[in-house]
Amino acid sequence: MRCAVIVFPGSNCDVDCFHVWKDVLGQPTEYVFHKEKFSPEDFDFIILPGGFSYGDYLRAGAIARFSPAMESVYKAAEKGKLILGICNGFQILLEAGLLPGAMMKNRDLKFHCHDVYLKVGTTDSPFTNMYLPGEVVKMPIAHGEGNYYADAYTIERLKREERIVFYYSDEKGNITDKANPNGSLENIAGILNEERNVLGMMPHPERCAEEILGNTDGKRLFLSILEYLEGRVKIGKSRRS
Amino acid sequence: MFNAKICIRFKNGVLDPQGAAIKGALNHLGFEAEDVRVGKLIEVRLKAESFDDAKAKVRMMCEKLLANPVLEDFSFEVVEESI
Amino acid sequence: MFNAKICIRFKNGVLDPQGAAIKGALNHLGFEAEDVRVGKLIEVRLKAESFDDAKAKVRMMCEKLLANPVLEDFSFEVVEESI
Amino acid sequence: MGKAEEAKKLGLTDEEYNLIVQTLGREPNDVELGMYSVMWSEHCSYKNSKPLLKRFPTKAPHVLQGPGENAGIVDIGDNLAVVLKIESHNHPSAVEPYQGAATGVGGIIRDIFAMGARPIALLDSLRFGELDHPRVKYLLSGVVSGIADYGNCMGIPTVGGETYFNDAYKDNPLVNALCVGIIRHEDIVRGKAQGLGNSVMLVGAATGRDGIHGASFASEELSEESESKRPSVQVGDPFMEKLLLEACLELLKEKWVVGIQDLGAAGLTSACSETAARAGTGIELDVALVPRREEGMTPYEVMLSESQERMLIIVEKGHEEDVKRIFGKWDLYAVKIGEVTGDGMLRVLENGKIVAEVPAKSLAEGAPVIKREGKRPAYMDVQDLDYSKIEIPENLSEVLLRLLASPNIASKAWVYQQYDHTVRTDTVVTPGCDAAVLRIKGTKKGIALTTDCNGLYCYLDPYEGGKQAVAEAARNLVVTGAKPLAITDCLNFGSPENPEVYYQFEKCIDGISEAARILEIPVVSGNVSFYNESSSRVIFPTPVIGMVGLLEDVTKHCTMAFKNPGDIVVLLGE
Ligand SMILES: Nc1ncnc2c1ncn2[C@@H]1O[C@H](COP(=O)(O)OP(=O)(O)O)[C@@H](O)[C@H]1O
Repeated sequence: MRCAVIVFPGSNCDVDCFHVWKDVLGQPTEYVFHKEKFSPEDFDFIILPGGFSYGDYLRAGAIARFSPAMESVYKAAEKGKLILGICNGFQILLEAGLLPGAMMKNRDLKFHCHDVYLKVGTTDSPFTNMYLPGEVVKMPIAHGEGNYYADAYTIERLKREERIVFYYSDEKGNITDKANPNGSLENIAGILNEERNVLGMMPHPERCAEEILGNTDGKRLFLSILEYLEGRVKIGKSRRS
Repeated sequence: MFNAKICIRFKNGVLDPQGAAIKGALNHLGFEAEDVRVGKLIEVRLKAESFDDAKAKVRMMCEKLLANPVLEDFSFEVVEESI
Repeated sequence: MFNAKICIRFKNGVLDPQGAAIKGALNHLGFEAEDVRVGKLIEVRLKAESFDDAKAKVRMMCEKLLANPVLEDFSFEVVEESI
Repeated sequence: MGKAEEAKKLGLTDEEYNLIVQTLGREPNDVELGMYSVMWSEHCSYKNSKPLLKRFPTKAPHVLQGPGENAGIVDIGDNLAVVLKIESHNHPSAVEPYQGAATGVGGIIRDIFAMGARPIALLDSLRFGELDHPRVKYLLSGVVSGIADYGNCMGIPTVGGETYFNDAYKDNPLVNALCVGIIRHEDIVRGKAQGLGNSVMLVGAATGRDGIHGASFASEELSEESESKRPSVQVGDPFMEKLLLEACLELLKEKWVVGIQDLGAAGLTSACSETAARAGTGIELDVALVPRREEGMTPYEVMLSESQERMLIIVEKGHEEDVKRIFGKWDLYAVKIGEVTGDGMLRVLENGKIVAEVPAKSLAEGAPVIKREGKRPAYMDVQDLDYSKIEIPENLSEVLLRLLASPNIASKAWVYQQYDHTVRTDTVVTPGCDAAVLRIKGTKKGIALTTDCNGLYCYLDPYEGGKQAVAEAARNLVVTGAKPLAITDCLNFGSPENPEVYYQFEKCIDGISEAARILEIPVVSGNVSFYNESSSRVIFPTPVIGMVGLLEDVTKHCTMAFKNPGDIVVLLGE
């Protein structure tokens, strides 16, 4: 299944995402430079990788959304192609309006790089169908602005439509303030769009997808995508619209 | 040439972690700060046809790029540069 | 109660990478920005005996904590809160 | 004021000034004097340390590049090599911790990609005063976030380091950063300006008045005056550096690139004179062609500016447009500012008019070496600690808890969790162990990295302390399963003009050399930082050892945690 990894000038997890899809999963993978456009038919799956797209000097992801490649990403999203935004990619999806809400600086104003536990909020998605409902997984985070904010109405909707994909939790799956590394509302670590084909998440599944790195919890996210794209799973039972 | 001074603030109700940290530090130093809010100050020197044109442009800049409407409000002043 | 509006700016000659990045983005969007400088806006609500006392306190806050004298200059306005 | 007087004010001695007059056959003008004063400062010329540094063992079959270039290079097989270098940014960090540390990281990263290598890891070795002083807390948090923001934005994992607190470093913290890169043998480039008529191009950030005389600033002790004398502080722009990195690595794949050099201390003056001196050529450049950030800059200011995130590139004549195309892709400019000449002169023009003309070799390598005599410090003879007289405390559990809580022993997670240490997905052993281990994708191999030094030991006995630093670093690598390959060292000391400090310096070097020779680990690069003192105290002699080792099979690495109940525990050694 053909994957595009979008390269913004300050992307730095582009090579990591490329490596997972290409070398770990053995799928065709291409880089797309932010100045290029592409057609929605060119790829099955698009990754907006982590990094500091434009230095993140104004707000993380704010400038990236105006790039030519993003025009193609909008079109692909509309056509139902899978879009995965990781870390800075999530921030870009928010700024671009492909996902609701906004990111603020972590509440302690510090960058956080460490493993966190995540409770899987829904397995009814192209990205999480290989996880078990309510399962607790471990993934690394590495960000300074992962403090998710949205108004009460949006949060309510995200919950009702089961669009919160990952919650920061403790090892047992309790969603507590202590387990919240950045102050994110409702301990939100990742959310889907209404159509469930766009996922934004702060943790880095591509950094925990190989034995040698000591953790493979992230690999199942990519395997889920492959399962879905190859037509082995259907999703949509959570859709109430 | 025009000079715009743009202030970008968090909306009411949005928690401002930087403001809270500064308030704590100020009070620790013995100042009696009741409330601290941190925002951005963006100063832009720009070309425009007229004063009204400059104001319209600055408003567009804020709406399109400088402020995030989910979180932030903006206000600005524009002055014409004396030659 | 007094309200202070404090502007903190980089000194002249100090590189402002944020400003440069924003200028690039604005021009890319078709605005003709000649120069962009980014600073901080800090709004403090504080107790003070008098208007002069409030001004003196705000100056001290800036010097001791809010501005980094190696890189930044500050300016501020204080108004008394109408009750 | 006479020229000789002015030279003195800029930090040149009478002897040095006379040598300049003799070399030029005339009095230098202001621009030339400024250029000499920075290039002949301790920071750029190593005039106090050069003869002693020759004592290090630097050769081994696997050394592809020893000291003298931007960074050292060692072969790791599979046609791959590891590039490494450590550098200090102590004085800038003492004045402005955030930007000082950030620009230190930026500088060391440029040294690595100036060799053509992809930077893959950073380490930081930090020393501060005790944490009960508010200023120390301010320095610590500023330094750590400066390193974090720069390295994180660059996408280079900071995988290890040291953090140590002692009041010896209260006024003068140490901020050393080490960068490691990886490169294929055929891609190695060097900082040489070869080929008459080839173009000299400047790329990256525009030039401002930042850090003029920064190199001289680093070559003086810190004083009350430092605050006011300090050069305008350099602000780091990691996003610019990320663009520069990608553009340079793309450029360096081309055959027509002749040389590349980063602009660090002493800016254009140093980059031009060093690249010309290494190749035995000259460079003629016009400062009017240098893109500026500020108006009204003089040739003096342009030549001495230490604006960050700039590189000098030498390409075959006729390829200027190709360079522009590659940099344009990354929205960076590239301008031709001059060309390589055959007369050995660094000739600076302003709109075609000569404003400075000096032999490049004399600038880059001509500073007279200073021979100094060390004197064994008196304190070394009054050490009379008798272990038998130390009473054994009653409540040992309490003592243990107190020890564990002391900042020097306690976990450094507060520091390294602010650093992205897992980006690039190569970090097999993350911070918290004895050494970091990285896999090398596409091979079975891995490398292990560490920095070590115990300043107190070096103070008590500089020779033994130097030996110990090498031994500790080697042990930290070996316990992960790696074979030590090479050393990069950062020698942080007080003023070499103080005979006791000079003694410490000489003995530390001898100790390091002895251990390196016995363990067969060559020194391939390094940095000297003198004048780390204030009016009230001199730092402990602190020769930080950065070391890289090789694991033939990275899956066989070892970590320090106990694994299973019932496993046997053995204590090795005497
Ligand atoms: N400034 C720092 N940056 C990154 N990692 C650090 C830093 N300081 C300490 N560490 C990491 O913390 C761990 C413990 O450090 P340290 O206490 O110096 O180890 P030890 O004394 O056991 O060699 C190591 O893995 C080290 O790399």
